[in-house]
Amino acid sequence: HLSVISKLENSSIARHSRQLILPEIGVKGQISIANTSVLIVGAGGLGCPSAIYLAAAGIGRLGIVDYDEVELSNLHRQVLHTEDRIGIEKSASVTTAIKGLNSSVVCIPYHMSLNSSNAIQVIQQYDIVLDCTDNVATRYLLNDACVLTGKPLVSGSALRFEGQVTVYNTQDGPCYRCLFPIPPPPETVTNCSDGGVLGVVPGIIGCIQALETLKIASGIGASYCQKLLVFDGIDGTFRTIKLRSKKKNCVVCSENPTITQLIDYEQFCGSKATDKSKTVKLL
Amino acid sequence: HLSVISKLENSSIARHSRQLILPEIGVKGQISIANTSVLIVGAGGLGCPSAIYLAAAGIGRLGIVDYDEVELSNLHRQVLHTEDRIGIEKSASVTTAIKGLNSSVVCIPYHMSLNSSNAIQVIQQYDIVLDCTDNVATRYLLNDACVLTGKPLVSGSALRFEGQVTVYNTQDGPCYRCLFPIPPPPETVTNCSDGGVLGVVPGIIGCIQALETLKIASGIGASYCQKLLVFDGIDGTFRTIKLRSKKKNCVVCSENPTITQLIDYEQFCGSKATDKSKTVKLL
Amino acid sequence: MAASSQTGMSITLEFSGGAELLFGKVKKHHISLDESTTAWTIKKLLIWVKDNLLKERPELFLQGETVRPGILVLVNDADWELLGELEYEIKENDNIVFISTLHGG
Amino acid sequence: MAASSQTGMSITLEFSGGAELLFGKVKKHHISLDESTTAWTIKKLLIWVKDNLLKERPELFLQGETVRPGILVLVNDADWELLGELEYEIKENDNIVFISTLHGG
Ligand SMILES: [Zn+2]
Ligand SMILES: [Zn+2]
Repeated sequence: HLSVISKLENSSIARHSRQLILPEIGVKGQISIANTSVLIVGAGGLGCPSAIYLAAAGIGRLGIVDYDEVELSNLHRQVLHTEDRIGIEKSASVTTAIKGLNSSVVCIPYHMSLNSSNAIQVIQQYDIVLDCTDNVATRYLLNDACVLTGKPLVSGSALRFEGQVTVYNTQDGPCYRCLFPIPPPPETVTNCSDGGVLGVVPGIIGCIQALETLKIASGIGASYCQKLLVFDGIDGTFRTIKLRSKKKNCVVCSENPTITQLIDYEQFCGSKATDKSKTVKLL
Repeated sequence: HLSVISKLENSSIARHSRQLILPEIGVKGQISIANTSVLIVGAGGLGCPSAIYLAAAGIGRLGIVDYDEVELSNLHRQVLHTEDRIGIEKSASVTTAIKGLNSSVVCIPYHMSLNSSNAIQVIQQYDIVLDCTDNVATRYLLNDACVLTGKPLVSGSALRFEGQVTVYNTQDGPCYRCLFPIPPPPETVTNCSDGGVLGVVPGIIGCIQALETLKIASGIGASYCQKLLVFDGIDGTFRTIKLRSKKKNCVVCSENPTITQLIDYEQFCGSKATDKSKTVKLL
Repeated sequence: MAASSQTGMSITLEFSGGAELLFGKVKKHHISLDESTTAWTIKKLLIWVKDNLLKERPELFLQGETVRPGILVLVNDADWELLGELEYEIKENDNIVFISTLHGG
Repeated sequence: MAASSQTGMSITLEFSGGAELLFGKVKKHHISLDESTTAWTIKKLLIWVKDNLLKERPELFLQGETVRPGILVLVNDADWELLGELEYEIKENDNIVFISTLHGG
């Protein structure tokens, strides 16, 4: 755990002078940011921009979870990796990039898949979780784990020229299951490998996730709680949608939940917790 | 100049597979992107994200103009620089970052201030120009130089929690002077040093500039021509404004211009072409 | 408004997040719903959409009498859950959006 | 609409890009303009704004009878230049935005 800081060092004041003078941040907000820990799940198209801007802003501790290694086909959108790190663990590659920009951030790589047996233990060490993943099973897993541990979940997604952002499980707003109690049929889910994505679209979405996270960390509060931002990069349109409240009968976030511990999400969704293959045979 | 390519190499196909399968891009669009050259003026909060996502997408040639060196107070938003490059020329630092991600991009650093005597010569070597600068005088200079050389100008700006994007001088839309024939009084202009900026706000805006540039390069066309995108990061709102057409009496882009070569922009604006000091004494 | 109900009720339908791929890749549809003795609920609209607009594989859009899981329905930029879901009665000039949620990163 | 003009004309004013700093840092103002024998043009509105809302340094907002260079004026999300600029006649429920253009990077 982070030791709590109560004043800024001179080097931090020099580094963050341009954001310290913002009245909405100030010294108090900067200290809050430095005392915040954030877990980024997915070191890909969304995770890269989120991670670097959170590190730049002075987040105290950043955990980076990814089970994968860097490939050439990642580099069109996963801009913290480099050609000479192809084959390296993505979580380690992102950690290297963060250390280069801001060595005062405590950055912890997790080269692993999150699943029902390990997610709670990792997540409970952090204040805010970013969903930068690429598959439905992990999105339900993160939702339930964040509800069970009481953490805000800043969720982003991108495909083709489109992106979506919302913040679950904070400021009394709904969780992912309030919106989507039943997972989508596996054959309706398209991943970036099959559907394609223009790299800068997750760039935009990941940056917006970082901004929402910094607003939570500094006490301003998230804008997209109980709201969904929908971006269409071809038309250049941003639409903000007012979402439903928390559902009174939500199986996980209501007052009488039926899910009180993590379940098997690959089975629940009928799909694997990876973007590499789409369906899992249900026995 | 770039030699024109007419087919993609295998390494480019492997690298860009996720964007090649987008029907709006395809092989034809990717070849167009590879045959496009882009000049980024300003290697700061806007220039860093623009540059890295354009390089990632496979832009053929990138010119990076900046007169400044990396400082510690830049690192909260200028995320291509690193602690160990403090003191190095920003244009060289960005070039190093780009080479690491995509060595097939031809990247040319210009450690210089653009001014009336050199701007045309640099700009005429590129297809698209990105205004990632931080001062009014350079914004007028780039506008006039792009009108005189017939280049689209993808303009971004950011301050505090706000950002703006528009594309000038293309698809028959207006230029900067059509909107702002008279420069703002110097005492009304706030820069990032004085007003502050949250680093991820130029991150979002710079990414949107890169997206607009890729849409021009691939033949999709820009969304924010004759439109202004206005982002408020505190409220999380994006507003798109319909702007006026080209002005019939614009001094530079109309059919009978009175400005047919570059002028002294520091004198015209009453302010220096830097964000370091605000006003220049007019003799 | 006798004039407008005689010529039908004009509304806009939009599809995004990939849902447009089932509708000939057209994101925005201006349609007119015929005068009817029963109210035009979203339930009734979905049948109309299936019969008149849906180009392929209806199972990727509908499941039973409602939209398949993973599609959000919005009426004038608000989640349909706030408005009665299938039973919402459509009004002239309503903008109804079907968003397939994205999962990529 | 006798009732509405007796109670004045309701419009919304917004300030952004830093212009709100001259208006007590309030970005959005719901105001009511009194009934008047002459039309409420933007020219007339600017005088009203100066007298009733502007908190400090009017020269950073106005120059002569118009806004200072560098401020864009929008009426219902369209550039006022498309609508007659100072001579535009304000209507009930108009949304008028004053945006100070940004130059930072
Ligand atoms: Zn719930
Ligand atoms: Zn012009």
